Amino acid sequence: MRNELTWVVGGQQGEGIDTTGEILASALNRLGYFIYGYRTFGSRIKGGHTNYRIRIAQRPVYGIAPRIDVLIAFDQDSINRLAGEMAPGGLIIFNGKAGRAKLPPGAGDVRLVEVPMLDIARELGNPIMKNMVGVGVSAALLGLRPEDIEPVLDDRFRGKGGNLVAANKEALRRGYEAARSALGDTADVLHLEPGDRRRRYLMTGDEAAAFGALAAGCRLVAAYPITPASEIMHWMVKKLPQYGGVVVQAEDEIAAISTVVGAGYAGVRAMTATSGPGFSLMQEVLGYAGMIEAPCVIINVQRAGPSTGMPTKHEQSDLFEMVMGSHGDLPRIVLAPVSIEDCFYAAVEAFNLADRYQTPVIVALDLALGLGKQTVEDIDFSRVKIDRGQIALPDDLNWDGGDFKRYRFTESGVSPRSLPGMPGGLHLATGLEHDETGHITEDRTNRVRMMQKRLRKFADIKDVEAVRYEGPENPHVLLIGWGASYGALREARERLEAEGISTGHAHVRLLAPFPADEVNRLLSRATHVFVAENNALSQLAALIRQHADAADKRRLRTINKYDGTLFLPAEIVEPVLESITPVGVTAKEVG
Amino acid sequence: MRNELTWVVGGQQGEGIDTTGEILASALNRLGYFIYGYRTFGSRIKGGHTNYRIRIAQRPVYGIAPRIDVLIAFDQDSINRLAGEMAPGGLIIFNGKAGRAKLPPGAGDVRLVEVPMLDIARELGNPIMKNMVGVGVSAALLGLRPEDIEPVLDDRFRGKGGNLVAANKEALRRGYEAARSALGDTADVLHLEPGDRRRRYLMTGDEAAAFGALAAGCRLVAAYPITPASEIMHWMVKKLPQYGGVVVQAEDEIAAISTVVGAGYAGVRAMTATSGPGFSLMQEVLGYAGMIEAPCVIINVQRAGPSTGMPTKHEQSDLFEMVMGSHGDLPRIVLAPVSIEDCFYAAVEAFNLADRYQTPVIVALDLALGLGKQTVEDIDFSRVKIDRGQIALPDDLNWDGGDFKRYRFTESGVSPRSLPGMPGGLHLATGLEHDETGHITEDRTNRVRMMQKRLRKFADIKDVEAVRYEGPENPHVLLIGWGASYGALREARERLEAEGISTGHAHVRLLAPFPADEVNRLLSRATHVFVAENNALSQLAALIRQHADAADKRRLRTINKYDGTLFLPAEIVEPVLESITPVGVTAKEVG
Amino acid sequence: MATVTRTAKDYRTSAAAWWCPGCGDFGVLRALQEAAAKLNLAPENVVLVAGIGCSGKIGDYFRSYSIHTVHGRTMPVATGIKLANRNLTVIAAGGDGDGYGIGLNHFIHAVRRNIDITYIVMDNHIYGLTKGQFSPTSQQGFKTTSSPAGTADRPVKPLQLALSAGVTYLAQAFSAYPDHMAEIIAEAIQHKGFSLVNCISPCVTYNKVNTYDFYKEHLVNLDEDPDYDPRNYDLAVETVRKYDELVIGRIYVNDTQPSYQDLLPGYSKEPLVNAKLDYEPEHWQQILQEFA
Amino acid sequence: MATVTRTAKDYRTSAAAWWCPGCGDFGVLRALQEAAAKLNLAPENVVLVAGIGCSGKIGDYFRSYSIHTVHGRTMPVATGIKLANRNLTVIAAGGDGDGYGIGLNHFIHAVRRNIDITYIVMDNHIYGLTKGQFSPTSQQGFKTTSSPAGTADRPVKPLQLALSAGVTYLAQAFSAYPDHMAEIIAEAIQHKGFSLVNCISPCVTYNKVNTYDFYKEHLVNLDEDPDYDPRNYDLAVETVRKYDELVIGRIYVNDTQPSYQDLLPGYSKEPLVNAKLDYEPEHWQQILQEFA
Ligand SMILES: Cc1ncc(C[n+]2csc(CCOP(=O)(O)OP(=O)(O)O)c2C)c(N)n1
Ligand SMILES: Cc1ncc(C[n+]2csc(CCOP(=O)(O)OP(=O)(O)O)c2C)c(N)n1
Ligand code: SF4
Ligand code: SF4
Ligand SMILES: [Mg+2]
Ligand SMILES: [Mg+2]
Repeated sequence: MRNELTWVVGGQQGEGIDTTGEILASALNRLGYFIYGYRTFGSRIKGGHTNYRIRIAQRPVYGIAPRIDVLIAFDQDSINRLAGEMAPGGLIIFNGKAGRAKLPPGAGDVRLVEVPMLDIARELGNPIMKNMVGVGVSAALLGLRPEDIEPVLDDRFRGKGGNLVAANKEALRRGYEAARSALGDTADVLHLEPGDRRRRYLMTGDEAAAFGALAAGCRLVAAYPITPASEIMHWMVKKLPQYGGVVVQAEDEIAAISTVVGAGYAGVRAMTATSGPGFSLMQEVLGYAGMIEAPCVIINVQRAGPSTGMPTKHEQSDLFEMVMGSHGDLPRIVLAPVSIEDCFYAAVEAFNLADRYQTPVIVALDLALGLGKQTVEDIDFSRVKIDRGQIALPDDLNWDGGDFKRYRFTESGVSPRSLPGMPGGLHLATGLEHDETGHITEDRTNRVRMMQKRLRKFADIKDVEAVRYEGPENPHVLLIGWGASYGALREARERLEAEGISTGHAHVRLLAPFPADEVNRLLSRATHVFVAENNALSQLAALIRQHADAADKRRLRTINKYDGTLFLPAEIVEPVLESITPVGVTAKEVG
Repeated sequence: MRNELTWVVGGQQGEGIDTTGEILASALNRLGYFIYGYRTFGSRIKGGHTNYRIRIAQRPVYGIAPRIDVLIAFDQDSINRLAGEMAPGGLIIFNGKAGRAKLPPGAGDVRLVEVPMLDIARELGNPIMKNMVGVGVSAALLGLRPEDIEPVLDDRFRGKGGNLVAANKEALRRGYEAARSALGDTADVLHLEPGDRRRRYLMTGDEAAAFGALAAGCRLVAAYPITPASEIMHWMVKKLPQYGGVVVQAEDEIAAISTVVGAGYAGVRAMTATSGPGFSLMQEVLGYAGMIEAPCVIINVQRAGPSTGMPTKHEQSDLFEMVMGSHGDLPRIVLAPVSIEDCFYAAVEAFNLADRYQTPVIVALDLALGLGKQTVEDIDFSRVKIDRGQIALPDDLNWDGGDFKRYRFTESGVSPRSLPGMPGGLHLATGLEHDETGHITEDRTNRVRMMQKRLRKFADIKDVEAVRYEGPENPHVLLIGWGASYGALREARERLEAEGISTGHAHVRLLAPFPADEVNRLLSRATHVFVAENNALSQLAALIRQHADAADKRRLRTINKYDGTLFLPAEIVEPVLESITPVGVTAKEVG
Repeated sequence: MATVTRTAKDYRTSAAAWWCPGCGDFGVLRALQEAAAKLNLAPENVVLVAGIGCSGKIGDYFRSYSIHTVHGRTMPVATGIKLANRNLTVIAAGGDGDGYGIGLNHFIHAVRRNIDITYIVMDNHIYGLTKGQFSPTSQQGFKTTSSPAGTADRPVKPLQLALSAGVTYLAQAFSAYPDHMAEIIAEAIQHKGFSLVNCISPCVTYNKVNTYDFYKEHLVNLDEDPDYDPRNYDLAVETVRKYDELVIGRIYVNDTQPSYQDLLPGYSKEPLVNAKLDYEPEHWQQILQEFA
Repeated sequence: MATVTRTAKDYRTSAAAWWCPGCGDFGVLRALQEAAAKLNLAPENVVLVAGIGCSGKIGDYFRSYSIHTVHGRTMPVATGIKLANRNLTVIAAGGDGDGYGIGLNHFIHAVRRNIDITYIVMDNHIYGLTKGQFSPTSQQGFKTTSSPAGTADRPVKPLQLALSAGVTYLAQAFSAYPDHMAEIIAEAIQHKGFSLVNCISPCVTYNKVNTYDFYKEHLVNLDEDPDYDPRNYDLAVETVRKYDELVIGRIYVNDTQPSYQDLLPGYSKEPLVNAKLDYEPEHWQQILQEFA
């Protein structure tokens, strides 16, 4: 019986492979397992390899595991690609006639069993049912019963015709039986310890962020479709109409952010969601939002760049642009959630910060956070507090018809804003430099004061969790990362600690304004520091060096991965061990 | 008799004030003086204050001087704005009736003389001639004769009707005489030492950069008008047709850079010129150029940001975006010329680097460099060597119809490119990740190799002047700057040396890839380091800290100015003196 | 409040208009102020969304809520504002470069969505603020600083484009006739759906071709033609083409098309800015169950 | 060289087309290959400029110089290439989202410049590659992942827009009839000036409304109408509107307009890529004197 296990299904795109994964994940979630689900797919609609990987555990898991225990392979290609990742003693279920499948050379100690899943589905009259047969097979392998899965089918296919539910249940059962008869009890070692059947939730980071935005009072989304951010718009367009809100599918990303800024200026909480190419297009208007001090939220779900890059692959390489893009001296807030659950909270926070500081706020997701699926224990909705910041009250407004000082010089730098429709609050909002009333001016003294006003608004925000730190006060090794690498770094820390190396893990959550003091303090207490990130230019390390004196090159080493996949814990542990052991240093110094 | 002197003319926009300045500057240039001319203007067409400032010297000058010796004021507003900058004993010539002009309180030891320049022009039948009258007045003050100016009038008004030349000469003479009679010899102290009448050239940085581009073989310009970069397009559109070339005024900046990338891909040296807002719009296509490895040149003439900011005001605040904008890990080259003359050479270099490394190259000007006018001794055209980099020769190409390896993995990272039209060179150029032949792939190994190929192409270019350094080996004080601050820093260094403080001046010319070793070496040899820049976020200092270990916060101090005007030498000298003297530290630590 | 009557003066700000003497934009400003007075609009319920250009400065001179966008983005900013508060009168104004050059894509898409905003283009056939380069509406062969030998580009035809994009209110007016312009702008504001008023607004400084005199000579006023029916789309297309767009008056009016706001599923009938944001945790708990 | 005759096969690359079985884009690819063969174009003298989308992948399958731009920018990239080497045959191809959504501004401006390129829009009324959101040409009320309750937006009308922008060659073709499409594409390529071939190219995966059957039933072939005269602009406008754009064949052809390249002052008659770049220092010294 297993406490933890990784199951994968692989096949061709457009054949419903995802469904297999999603149904199994849902069922497992309901049975009380903790899930981390991750889809590998390509930028095409039908054909080409895809796989869905589920890590199943009895305790929370935050990332993928290195080894596959069970692989349901709908084609030889899936075996070729994944056999190398199989755990010793792992099991591959191959769809098809006996003797047809081949293990690639060097696949090691792996058992290959053939179950004609497609044929069974054909017998049932619908080849696409092979996916449900695959779910049945999986249930058998993992020691579940068809009844454990059926409620998910009820929910999923209900209302799409009674036939469909029954047909799917039949496929499920047939798969289950086929596996039982092919394997007998020879695979019972793969059975899972029973789950606790507690109610938990399974969601992607895109969904969590969208949900957070909705709960935070976001009522307008303007966006342009792009992988891997479209799901945010899709979720919102199902919900917003119930709240009177609106989703505008804009003609491009420039229009999207402009619409959001217009709505934000007029007092509605609004956001856009995009990925690298779209985010690059938004740079000019991002600066504009900063200049007119309009609250707005931009979710950037990063993917592999530069340019169109690898649209369906994970990367964390937009940090520079998020923190330092757009021309001129532009302050902005950049929040990077550390987990799928945190995407919810970060989205809520983003709207509050945007209103409180009257500024654009960027929420930095990455593909693995956005599309990865994870068990969330619960969401604490009492933490959803809506703070609209300083909106002018009637008494603040100039009823005498004089100009309202929309950009009043205040100590905090934040000035109460009026919204269109408020008598007495008339003013000009312009991206040109302006005086307190908004009128355009190039007066030198005003310029300096207005710049300083904008710069001081949130130079030292205190009300944000800036770094999530786990570990001892003065660790020998400090691991630093951001975004979806949280899981790998967390496990790497556990392993290093298990090896007797005192290790800390700092996950940077606030990228701008950068928490220089906090990071500097952490750096100065550690002996060895490693920054692990999914990019080639060590962008987080560069940012740290920009701000923290304790970050000299010799001490700050970087671990980079930019092949489109997530870190595995070993990919952190190994370079750390190699480089802190006197013999041979391989982790790269910051270049 | 004076070796050096600052002359200013001030009045309302749209009334020809510039002409006064330009004609006088031209004449002085021909007489053998060194000129630095700088226009202050606003973002409107007619009305509003404008002034034209000329620093006149017997040795090269690189920036403005703090004090005005002669002011020709066409209105009271000019006096109000500029009287405070007058040198002791300075002279203001006011246009108008005696007794009308007022010196603002505290103007100090300034002499105000009234000459009815407009009335004289009216008498001559054309009020706009007041500018020429003003030139005549100025000639008298500076000890020049009308004949010294007349050749400029001949050149300027020739072909626009013989009448015009004669009328202007008459106005010039009348102004000259009016000033002589108003002043007698009481202002002879302002007369200039005679110039050496050697042939020298007066140009703006925009012109120098455009000229450099033309000489480098740029044959296509696609641009969208924007202050202060439009002049580059204007100059090119006059010249390119003579070389068969073309200027496309695009519908927006995205189209402009896309057209340039298309032309660069097809083998024509092409560029665009823009300023902050346009540069922000170009971010996506900038990354695309990097990904398809298309050579292209972007001149970004910076102005005060963020957003529309102050379009006619100087700033150096696009450094972050130029060096770190666009999503993904995008290598690019950023060159910042150190003087107006250097704009020529940097443009030539940019085209060679773009071709040699098959990459976008950004030439970073700022408003003061772009629109400032300076005497250039000569241009060494023998330095214009055109290096088209690796263009495939027929033998490299695949005549068998197989795929050409456009993106061949080479040691240098640069792969010979084929141009459309070359048989055997067919390939796909795409912003998606691709293999050596250009076909789209997400293969992990290929991805990493392709990223590394792009990143290593010019990670350590050696063939560029990266830092211009002037001063002793181990200075007590090191001043660091970039762009148009060269003049102020150079003079500041001279003054500090004169005070007995050993001072070095490093002007960073290559912003990306950053010359880390060179800068680190300079930093580590100095006791105090000051980075002076025209922005609020200390962007160069941040970049230095990112790359150089010797740049700890305590040692690296920043001097920032962001009111839209250039540094004056004293604005560098004073904080340096204050902060290296034990009592009281005012220069700001990097934040 | 309902008894206040306003005059054009009520829409003047303290800022002095800096346009060159004689600039057509003065006429547009005046017409807009008069139109607002005619409709007795409360300034606080009007948002003027201005572009970047000489024209865009109108935002500093018209007294209302006023927002000056970046170059070319009036349409999506106005869309965001209108959707945020459908009770506001949202008027966009900007130059021909702003609207038909860099901003043309947004313009066409705003037209086809038929969002209820009024767009006033101050068309001077030139880039004024950047000192006289040719614009998308400049005629072919036009000589400017960026086309010293004359342009190669054929001009865009804004009226024809708007018609083919499905505009529901289209008119053209001329700065020299601000009263007529005011009348049209007032009508356009009242139109439910997207309205375009292309205002011919000569640039006296940089455009020596498209002058007041030229237009006075050539413009045909459709409002004075009893045979012209602005509800006839085909006639509009034909007429605009026949006169090479040198017409003023109501060109096309269609009030049978619902506007974008009325078609958006679930979109609040009340101003969205007043929507309830705070819900009890229980409410969100229910939604959370969808993830179980 | 002149004696080589090519067949469609000569324009196939080694990459296998990954479109979904039945995708309309196969038909467009085949038609383009046949058109190229018909004209016997040397692949090295052709540049295919592709957009981003399912459609844009055509650049990987058509054997020629091929450049895949970023989303929406085929027009200006193609313009740069054509101006760099006027002897090349420059063909742009991309989706309806690419061309009429994000890229619409560039499209209109390319049309009005009449630059000599051929633009093939693979119009499936959907965003295919991003998995089925509505596109600018989707009909009003269309239900998709991004419009589960149906769209509020009215569609753009590409043919009408192109006509009003002054297109000089306009045709529409249908993927189900690749021979007809090939004929048209070949003609469009030969046209001097801008040519648009809007190719109706059904998405069998995400668009269940604009299907092959729908089009087979509704499309009217103007080429088969002896009374239709594609040189008559007014007739073209009227016809396209009458059939709500559901026509195929030559819609409008005007070969009296010089193309952009022929109007650009001083622009080299020879390919610009071959222009002399190196001049003696003396030459530049002369220009330097202008600054004296
Ligand atoms: C992105 C961007 N590009 C360029 C500019 C420079 N710019 C300011 S106004 C303008 C065009 C003005 O033309 P138009 O819109 O016709 O307005 P007009 O001045 O003629 O009223 C341009 C190109 C800018 N502000 N932003
Ligand atoms: C700037 C940018 N925004 C968004 C995307 C994502 N994207 C890729 S293809 C596409 C649209 C595809 O639609 P269409 O052009 O009609 O092509 P089709 O797939 O239907 O052939 C989008 C939005 C992108 N690549 N770049
Ligand atoms: S330049 Fe032209 S458009 Fe601008 S204010 Fe002057 S007249 Fe008007
Ligand atoms: S999704 Fe549609 S457009 Fe894309 S390949 Fe499949 S059928 Fe063609
Ligand atoms: Mg204009
Ligand atoms: Mg499409």
